[in-house]
Amino acid sequence: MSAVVQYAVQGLAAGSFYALAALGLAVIFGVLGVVNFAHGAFYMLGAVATAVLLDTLDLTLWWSLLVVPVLMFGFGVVVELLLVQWLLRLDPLYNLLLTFGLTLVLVELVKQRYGVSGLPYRLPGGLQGRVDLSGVVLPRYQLFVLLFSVAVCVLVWLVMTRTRIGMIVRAATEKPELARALGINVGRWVTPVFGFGVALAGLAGVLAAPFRAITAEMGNNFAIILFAVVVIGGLGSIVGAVVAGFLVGLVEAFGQAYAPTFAQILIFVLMALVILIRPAGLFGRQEATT
Amino acid sequence: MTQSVITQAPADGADVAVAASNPRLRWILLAAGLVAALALPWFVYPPVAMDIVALALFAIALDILLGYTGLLSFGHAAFWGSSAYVTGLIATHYGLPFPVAVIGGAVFAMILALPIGYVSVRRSGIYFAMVTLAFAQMVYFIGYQWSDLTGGENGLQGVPRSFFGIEAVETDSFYFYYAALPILLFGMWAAWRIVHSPFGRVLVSIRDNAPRARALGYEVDKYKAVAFVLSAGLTGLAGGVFAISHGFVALTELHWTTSGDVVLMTVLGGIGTLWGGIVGAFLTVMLADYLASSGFHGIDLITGSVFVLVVLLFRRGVWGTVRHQWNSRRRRRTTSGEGTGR
Amino acid sequence: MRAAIRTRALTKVFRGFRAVDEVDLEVREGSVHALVGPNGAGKTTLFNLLTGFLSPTSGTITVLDEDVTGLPPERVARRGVARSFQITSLFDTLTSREHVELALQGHTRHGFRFWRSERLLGRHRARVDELLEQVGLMPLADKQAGLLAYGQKRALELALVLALDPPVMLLDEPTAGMGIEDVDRTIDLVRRLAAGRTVVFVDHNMHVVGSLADRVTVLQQGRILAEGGYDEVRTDERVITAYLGEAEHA
Amino acid sequence: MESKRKWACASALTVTMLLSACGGGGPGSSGGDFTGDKLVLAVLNDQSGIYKDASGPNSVKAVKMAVADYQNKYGDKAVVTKIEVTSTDHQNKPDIANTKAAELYERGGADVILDVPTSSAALAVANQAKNHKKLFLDVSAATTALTGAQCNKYTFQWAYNTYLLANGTGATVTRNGGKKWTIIYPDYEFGQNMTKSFTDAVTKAGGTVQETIPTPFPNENFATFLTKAGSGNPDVIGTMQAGGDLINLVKQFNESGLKDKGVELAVGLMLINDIHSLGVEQFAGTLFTDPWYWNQDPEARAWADRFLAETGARPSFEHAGNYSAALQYLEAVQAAGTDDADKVVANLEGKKVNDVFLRNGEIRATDHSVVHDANLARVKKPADVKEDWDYEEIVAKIPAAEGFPPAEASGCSMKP
Repeated sequence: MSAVVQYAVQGLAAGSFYALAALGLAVIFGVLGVVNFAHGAFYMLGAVATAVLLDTLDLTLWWSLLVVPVLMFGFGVVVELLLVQWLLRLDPLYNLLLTFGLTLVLVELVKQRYGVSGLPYRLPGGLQGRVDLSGVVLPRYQLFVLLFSVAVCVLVWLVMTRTRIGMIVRAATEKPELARALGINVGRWVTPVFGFGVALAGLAGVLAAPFRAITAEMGNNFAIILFAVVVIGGLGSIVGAVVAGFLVGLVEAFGQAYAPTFAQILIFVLMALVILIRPAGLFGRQEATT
Repeated sequence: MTQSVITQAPADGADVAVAASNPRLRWILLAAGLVAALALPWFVYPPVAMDIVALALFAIALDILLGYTGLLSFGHAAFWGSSAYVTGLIATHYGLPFPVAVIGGAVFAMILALPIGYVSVRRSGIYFAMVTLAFAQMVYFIGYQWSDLTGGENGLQGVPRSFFGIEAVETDSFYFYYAALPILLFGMWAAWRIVHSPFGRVLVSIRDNAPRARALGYEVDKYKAVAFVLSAGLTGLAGGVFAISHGFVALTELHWTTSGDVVLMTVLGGIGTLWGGIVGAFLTVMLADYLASSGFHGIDLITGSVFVLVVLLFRRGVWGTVRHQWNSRRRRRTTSGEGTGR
Repeated sequence: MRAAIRTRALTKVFRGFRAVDEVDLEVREGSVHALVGPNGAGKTTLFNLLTGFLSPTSGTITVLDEDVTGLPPERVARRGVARSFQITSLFDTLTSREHVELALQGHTRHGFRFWRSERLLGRHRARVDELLEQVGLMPLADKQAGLLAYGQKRALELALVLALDPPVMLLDEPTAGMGIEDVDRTIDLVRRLAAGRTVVFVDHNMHVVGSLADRVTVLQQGRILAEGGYDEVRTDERVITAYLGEAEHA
Repeated sequence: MESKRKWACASALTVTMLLSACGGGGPGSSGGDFTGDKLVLAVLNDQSGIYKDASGPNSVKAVKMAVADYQNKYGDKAVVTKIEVTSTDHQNKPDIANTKAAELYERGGADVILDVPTSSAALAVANQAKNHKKLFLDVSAATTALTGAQCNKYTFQWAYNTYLLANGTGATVTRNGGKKWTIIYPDYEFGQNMTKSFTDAVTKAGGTVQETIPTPFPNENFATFLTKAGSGNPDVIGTMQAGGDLINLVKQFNESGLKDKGVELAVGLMLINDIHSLGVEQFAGTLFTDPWYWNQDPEARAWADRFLAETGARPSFEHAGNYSAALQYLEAVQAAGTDDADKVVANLEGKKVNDVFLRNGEIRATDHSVVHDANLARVKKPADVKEDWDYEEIVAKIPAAEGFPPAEASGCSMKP
């Protein structure tokens, strides 16, 4: 029994990364209509920045959790202004292709600058060690990741529901026709929202730094699973992205525990099932028939 | 959600029918292309020449979906790679002449495309791209783990090149090129036939405006699925020849980067042009070949930048731009009253 | 006389908003039936429901006594219901001729013939010419739709609907954005086409409604407000109130 | 010449399809002892991808060092004066490796190809070597297939193979007290094979493998697997992960608390460059097989000093392996007096060798596996590191006879 609880918590902790990053992906998609292929690369940059900041400026994880998302926000804004915005009026596939190319460039640049083996990172003392929750022993950091990302998701949710900006973004994401009807000008929020989504991916990267290999390629596989996550959750849905993120984490963990050979395939099977039964995703808005 | 249409704005789209509008030009182009294909191995190392033509068919097959149906498949490596494996397995275990093995591979690719296509075409546009990518990744994992069959990461080695006992073809890649070329040219012809058939007309209408096509009574999903399967079959032909040409199959053929590479070729050459696939494949393969011994390391830096630049600045691609220039010059010369009639 | 279209308690709810609310509509076979109502009354939603582009939240739809509730658009189209679109909806890279050929082929299975030349479509030539002639597009037969003027596009829309030769035609604002001359020409055209068919159309132009419709159904906020002959409806007080409220927008 | 003949043939072919008329044609020999009067050593490896640091450009430099040493040693007596070293980047793509190998043999005048990381690429190159009857000295690829089912007369595996990695670590650690094992391995060919070798080695040395846990590849999250592995209270967790997955696993192992409980981590393959990039802290205490360590003895260290001066880095075993392979090839050419592949192979086969890299080395004739003593190493604690690149403590020697599979067991048959 305690093993099941342990797998569940581990699954949710692994799902935290997906949830945070998918949240960013969903918001970007909602407001810009862009599927950001480079999301995995931004996740990678978040982790690399964390490692580099520790190495050069001795910034610990606590600082990185603050600083890196801000940096990534700035980077996202630059990317949006320099590249993404020029294609917003065209078919969204062009931005998919653009961000795909951007991914190749970013990964290669990191490889050239920081090598292929990866970067070192040390966990701050306060987060080392384990906690014992009545028989279920968990690394303290894993628990931290889980609680922290749930807190971030809740915070984002509060911003989305309680602030004017949040309402606008949510309206644009989930009810575009309503946003249009209300005459909300989403235009000036496009750039900051892209930055915000990138910052979330970067934040997931910061959280990954102490626990995962920080390499140029770390975002590649992550991005593909992320796509499965948002297809499962429904691209137009903020809640869907978060829930599907945690769900995929759970599927992964239990798959690994009980059917390791099929753990990775399971996620894609789940995706196929969702498409067959609910094409718009678990929480997706039913599109007008294509 | 706007319907996904990866074409130019209508005013630019005006050249789509033009290649067909000048039959003489078309014959000249065809003849030139054929001569180029026959002459290629004299100027390029024959195995590299084979790669170019095989990848050109791959890009063309992708263009049936991307350029003519408006579907971006980011998972075509699944068909390319699985056909390569099946071709390799048939050639290895049954010792059949390679064209037979290649056809076997292509048939398998089509069979694989059936369920994947059935599920994927339920989503269009961006979703389609993501879903195909995810499925291809699934196929990749299966290839990785089923090492009894695929050889895992060691690859399927020692695929023979059996061809009716004709030794020149079996051992010399120069002659092999000419033996395999007809298969690939057939594939290209088939792609051209599909695009310029009643079926192709429906595909274009789906690309331009799927709801309208439905209102005309067309079962859009079925058409998309058939296009998907046909595209997978042609991709399979190319992948099979590629496997025989190299004499082995590696897992990279199933990897998503292979899907990305072929999308690049298609976009670079020009979406919705067919000829663009050939141009794109030529440029991409020659670049990789050149970089291998150039001392510059970091091919993705170039590939990625090219992608970004093409998408930002030359969305017509190389061939598309050339054709556009040609047509606008021609339009200026002829009087507008003639229209673009055929 | 049997009903070409009959709906029973047809309802469509979008996230709590009842766009079409318990509508019982009956369109007699062979009649020309107009749907009118202020913006947001649910006319286009109703059209989308009737043609399968939306599936209803509840209620049923029958076309010529056959249940078509929940069928996809292409199946509804094959049951003999053809529609035009309010916002011009064409294939930008195809020529007018190619459009009509495509529409003529829609009924057949020939669309799957990927091994044949598209010249096969030339078999429809006579009929294509006839249809293009009818809507006055013959001189522009080989021009790409994306390059046509607005009125020409509307005409091509009609040609497409005609090509399907449907027992039931649904026209969504056939005269929207047209100049007076074009409007009159279109009225003539629709009147000619209506012979032997059932036509349902939406239009804001009361002149069009008045000259074409045998019967008029007035929708408001997703419900049927009134129904009857044109003159009957025109003088209905509820309708006047509804339209007066709308007047400043009109 | 050759191309003219082809031109004529192919022109005929395009017209009449007289395919069979144009067969045959041997390699164009210039008549001397050396084709083109020179010797070409072609290094074909990954200069840009994940194998760049461990081998990559510095392997080319190592080969150049070998050429210089050969020329210094023989001076005027060298049988060939013109020696070229070329470098080709296979971009970690097996297709490109394959095509480039053929091109190097056919058109680049290459007498030998060296290195070639990634097993699928190396196996393809081995095939090209066989077809072109030219040499291939594999250094970086570890698959046992090269000296087993897919061995051939012209291919040698110089530095190591998966059997060595598994057997060395498995047997030695068990003998040193780690009796109860749990193995975590990536579920693909390499991982499956190594797990088999590992299990054999552990059992033979008197230990038990309680559980083997397959994992997906690539994989970021090992928490579940580690929980499972830890539940059996093993002495040692053996892992066959490599690259980024290995780092993922080690990081998560460190946090899992298993280390504090005294569970050791034994790794199949680890490269000194990984330790260098990531710091010893993460890996401290980890056991692994190192076929060669730059500070294992004064001779190795002396060469490593030269290498450092040349490249600015300490050599990995792959760099040293490339040096050794190039040097022994040149020695064999010197002895044979020609670059004729068959004669060079005859000279190499069965030779007992000692050099900077090979200790008690033997170039086995039966399967062309170059066997030699290797090391079981432990990653040092940060406090014990005395200089840059001083990361390993040699725990035990793994004698050649134990580290490598017996020749009879290889399944290699040289007959074409």
